[in-house]
Amino acid sequence: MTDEKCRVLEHVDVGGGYRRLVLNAPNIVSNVEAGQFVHVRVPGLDESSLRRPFSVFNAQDDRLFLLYKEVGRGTRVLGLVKEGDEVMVLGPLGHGFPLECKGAALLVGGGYGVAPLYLLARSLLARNVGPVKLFAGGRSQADLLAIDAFRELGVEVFLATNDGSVGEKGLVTLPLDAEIAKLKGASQDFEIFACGPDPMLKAVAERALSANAKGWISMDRHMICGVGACYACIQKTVRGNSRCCIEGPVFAAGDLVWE
Amino acid sequence: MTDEKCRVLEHVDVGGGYRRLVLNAPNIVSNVEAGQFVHVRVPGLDESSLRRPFSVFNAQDDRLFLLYKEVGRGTRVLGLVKEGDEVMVLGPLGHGFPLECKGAALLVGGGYGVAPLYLLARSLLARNVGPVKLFAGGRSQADLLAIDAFRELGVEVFLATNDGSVGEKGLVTLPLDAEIAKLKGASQDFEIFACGPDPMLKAVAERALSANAKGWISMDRHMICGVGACYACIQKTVRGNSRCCIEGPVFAAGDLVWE
Amino acid sequence: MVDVSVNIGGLKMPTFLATASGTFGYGFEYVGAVDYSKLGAVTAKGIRMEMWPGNPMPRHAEVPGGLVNAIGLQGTGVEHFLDITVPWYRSCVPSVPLIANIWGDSIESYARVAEKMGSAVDALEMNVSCPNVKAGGHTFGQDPNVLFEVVSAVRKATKLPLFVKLAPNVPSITPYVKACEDGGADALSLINTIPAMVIDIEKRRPVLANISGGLSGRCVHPVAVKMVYEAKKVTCLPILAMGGVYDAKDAIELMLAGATAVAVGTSIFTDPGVISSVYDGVVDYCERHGFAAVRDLTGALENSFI
Amino acid sequence: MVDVSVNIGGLKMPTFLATASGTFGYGFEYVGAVDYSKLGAVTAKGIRMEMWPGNPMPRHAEVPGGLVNAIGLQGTGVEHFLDITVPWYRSCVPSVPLIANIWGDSIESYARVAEKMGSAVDALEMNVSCPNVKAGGHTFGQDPNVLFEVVSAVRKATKLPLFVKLAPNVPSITPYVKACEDGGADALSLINTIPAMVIDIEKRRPVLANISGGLSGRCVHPVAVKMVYEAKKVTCLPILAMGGVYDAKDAIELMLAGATAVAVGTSIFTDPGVISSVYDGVVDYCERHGFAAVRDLTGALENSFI
Repeated sequence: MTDEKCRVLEHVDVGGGYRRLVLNAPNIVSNVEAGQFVHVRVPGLDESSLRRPFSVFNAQDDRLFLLYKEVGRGTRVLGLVKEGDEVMVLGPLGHGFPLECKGAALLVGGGYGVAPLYLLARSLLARNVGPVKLFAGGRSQADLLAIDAFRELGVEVFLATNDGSVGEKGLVTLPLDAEIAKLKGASQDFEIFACGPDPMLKAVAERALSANAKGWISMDRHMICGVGACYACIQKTVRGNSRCCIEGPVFAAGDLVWE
Repeated sequence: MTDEKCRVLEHVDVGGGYRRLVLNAPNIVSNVEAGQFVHVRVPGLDESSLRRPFSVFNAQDDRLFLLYKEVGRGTRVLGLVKEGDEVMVLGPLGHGFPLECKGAALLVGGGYGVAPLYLLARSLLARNVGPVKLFAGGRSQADLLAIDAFRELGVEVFLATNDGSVGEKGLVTLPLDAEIAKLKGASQDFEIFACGPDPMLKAVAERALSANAKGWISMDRHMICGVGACYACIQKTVRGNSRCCIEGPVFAAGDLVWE
Repeated sequence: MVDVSVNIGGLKMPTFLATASGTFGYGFEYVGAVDYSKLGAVTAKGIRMEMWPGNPMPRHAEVPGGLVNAIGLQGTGVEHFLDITVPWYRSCVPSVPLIANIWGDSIESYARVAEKMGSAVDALEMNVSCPNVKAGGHTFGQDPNVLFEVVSAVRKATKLPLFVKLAPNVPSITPYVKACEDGGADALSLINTIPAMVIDIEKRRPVLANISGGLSGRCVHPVAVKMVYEAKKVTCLPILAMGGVYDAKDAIELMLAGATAVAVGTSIFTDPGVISSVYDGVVDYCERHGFAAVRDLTGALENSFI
Repeated sequence: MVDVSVNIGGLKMPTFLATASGTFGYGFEYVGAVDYSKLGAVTAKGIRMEMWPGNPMPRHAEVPGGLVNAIGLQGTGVEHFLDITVPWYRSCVPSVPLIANIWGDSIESYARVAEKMGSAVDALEMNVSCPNVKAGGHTFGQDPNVLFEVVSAVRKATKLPLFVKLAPNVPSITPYVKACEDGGADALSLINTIPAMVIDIEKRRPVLANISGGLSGRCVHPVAVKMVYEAKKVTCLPILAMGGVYDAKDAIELMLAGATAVAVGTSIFTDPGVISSVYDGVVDYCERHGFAAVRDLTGALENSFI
């Protein structure tokens, strides 16, 4: 883990309120694992503002890719950062996804929850694990991000939107349930990897547990330090109050205690 | 007095760390008198930062001219304001220079202390008062501001610099004393109008008093409210603790109590 | 139409929004820059019996998120206040009630200035954070027993609605609130500034001539919310809340925590328009959330937190 | 070469700079992001006898200029601390002294955890701002008599340098300082967080699950300077100062006000590099102003203000 001064290589609006931020971050890129995150000091926020955590979307050739949505003051101000600016990035942080997947890897993302799943897909495929399938859900078509990038990796993609603007109309658990049924019918092993809003994660975790499959759930919590020092980003688990930033953000589905 | 939303018409570096800011401010321009000031909410400072007061350099055709030096955080951040930006300007504020000048008007400015003297010169000349003479001092040539503008008004200009880079080498009181001696020798009336650093103001006030001439001294104090509400910008006077923002910034030389 | 009026300790305020003492002069200085129709009361700068010169300069220091001041209660004394200041205020601002903030250096001097005020103003607010000369510089407000005494003495001297402004630097507000209740106060003003100090490290001396001062501004807001919430739990006295109100959200937080009315203060220095924006924002909030009257916001947290 | 070492209440710190409890975990979490050679001590997160789960979520709210937190002292208990945490810290950070911050819910439990610490750590810091279950939620630190008792009890239980961390929300720090002196403390830690509260106006409930929390961050700095200055006037106990230290200027102000050493805290969250920048800036200041040792900054205001 280092606090790396990173130059902004690209910062573009990708529609729907989402942006892609590409940083030159050789130290972090050479160490990051799928599911880990970075903690960004947002230039333009006053100097005493807290950092903001972001999942790592991709890391390749010294370049760190973040995919984020404007959801508050921090991300709104981050949106003003321009190519050539310098940003302090602490990372890589937290425990990511395990890559010893047996059978099919079902990646489930809600909205910008797909962010950590792209590097995961790449990492799994690099280990010849799979097949890797993506289930992406969102309110509308604009909330389904980077789908083509997944397809280019050779990932089979299943989509669902609340408004039916693309894919199945409804929750992402619709296509997921169908696939689980198919795999179980064929007695095939699978593991589930998920990131997204809490209700989706809870639903996915329940499916993993009831299918007796491994489920890996990446939790999104407000953080202060990002390194395990402050104990602000707590998730209840079977081991008590765990820190999302260090015991997580990825937890085994069976370890999570939902409130 | 109004809090006027003003568009920036021009904002240029005039050398030596000084800048000219021109604002569209029809309300303030139509009411301002020489020696008054405006209280500026600096865009870019966080929203709870105090305003910064600036003398009015000129006011003409809806345009308000400020001449200022970067001396701290407020003026540094103000320097980032760009043409087309909007700035909240409270004014006009305070009591300016009286214009019933008998005899010669000796205007004495130190550094950006010339700022309120330009509108004063224009106002005096418009009343056919005079002659108007400017005595401008500074550390070096770069600290002598807007001299040509005064000359274009027909003001006779006397310069002094600490380093002798232009005008007399020494304090601005050198040419001032010579002029006072000349006027007294000729039994001519005069009044002195001054703005600049405290030691200069004190020296000028003493000269006015010992010459039995009227002296009008514009004090520069850190301010909070600018309108007489907070009592932070106190100058000791024969009437007790007076507020520079409302009893001042221009005081009669004989009223000031120097500490 | 949301009803914006409130009655706080017998003072009828046409709106819920006041100005905090020391931040709005004697009420008329901001004419031209402020929409007075949105104000429910003006609290004047502190007044004692006699003229008082205040502290030497410098009197203030800007700090990140706030302002440290030690103006030192400069004022012309109560006679000038009644003869000149109040009539001038009434002529400039005919429709906004005036709260006089009073102080003294002895219990007797508090009572005298309160009595002298008669009914020339609409309410009194006691500043009890100034030193009691008999108690070696301790403030009247830091000891609940002394606080009770000074409030009782002022209560006997005035029939006006009586506010007591309390300091936030206490372990628990409860004994102070009780002292105000027992002394006969009609309302509480919360909070005064937080004791603070700034040092010029190049000169190696305090920035303020008074050495230390009081911290106000945006950053004290969460401290004010806490104090109002704690006070409301132990008293039925209505609360006029102030402390870092820069926008409508800040004001609404204080009202939900238990305040009946809210004052803007240090924020006025940056933006006199804060009076309009806070007023408009609170009214808009009431409309959006179905509150027929601003007074219904007082203490209107979800049941479990009341 | 400026001598950066200080001795504070018997604790030899290789540098004048520490970390504040609760902001730096158990000292090893920031390895890789912090230059530990610039630290004179690490103060670990609060530890009591038994495991403690801390507060429910949410545990923090960002506010302008600061942070309100109610983590609630989550911790694994002293045995795990001594068996696992301290050895791991010593292996990761071999050369920086470790101060254990301790707390309890009774006077006896404070003494027990202090005794249990033995000499495994280099000093103890008492958090006296947690509730005394016997006193209905009042904190140990809010009553000078109780404070004296708990400090005395811990003093008897340990030979380690003993720091007591005091709360800033008091009318006068003097009786609390005296209680620490009389109880046998070796040093004071000033200041703890300021009680504060944030309300979500859309949900009409407190943001923190604990309802209220403690304010820290840049904005509390002038409050810390004032408290250190006031404490220094009445005690010879050395002071470890913390509260809003974001740059070297902030640290120097606290030392000029009377602190022997300074801790960074909330600022680390934004910038772990603050440890280097504060250290470097203080050393540079000493060089520029001709101070041979950082310890010479302590109370080094111009004569008239001492």
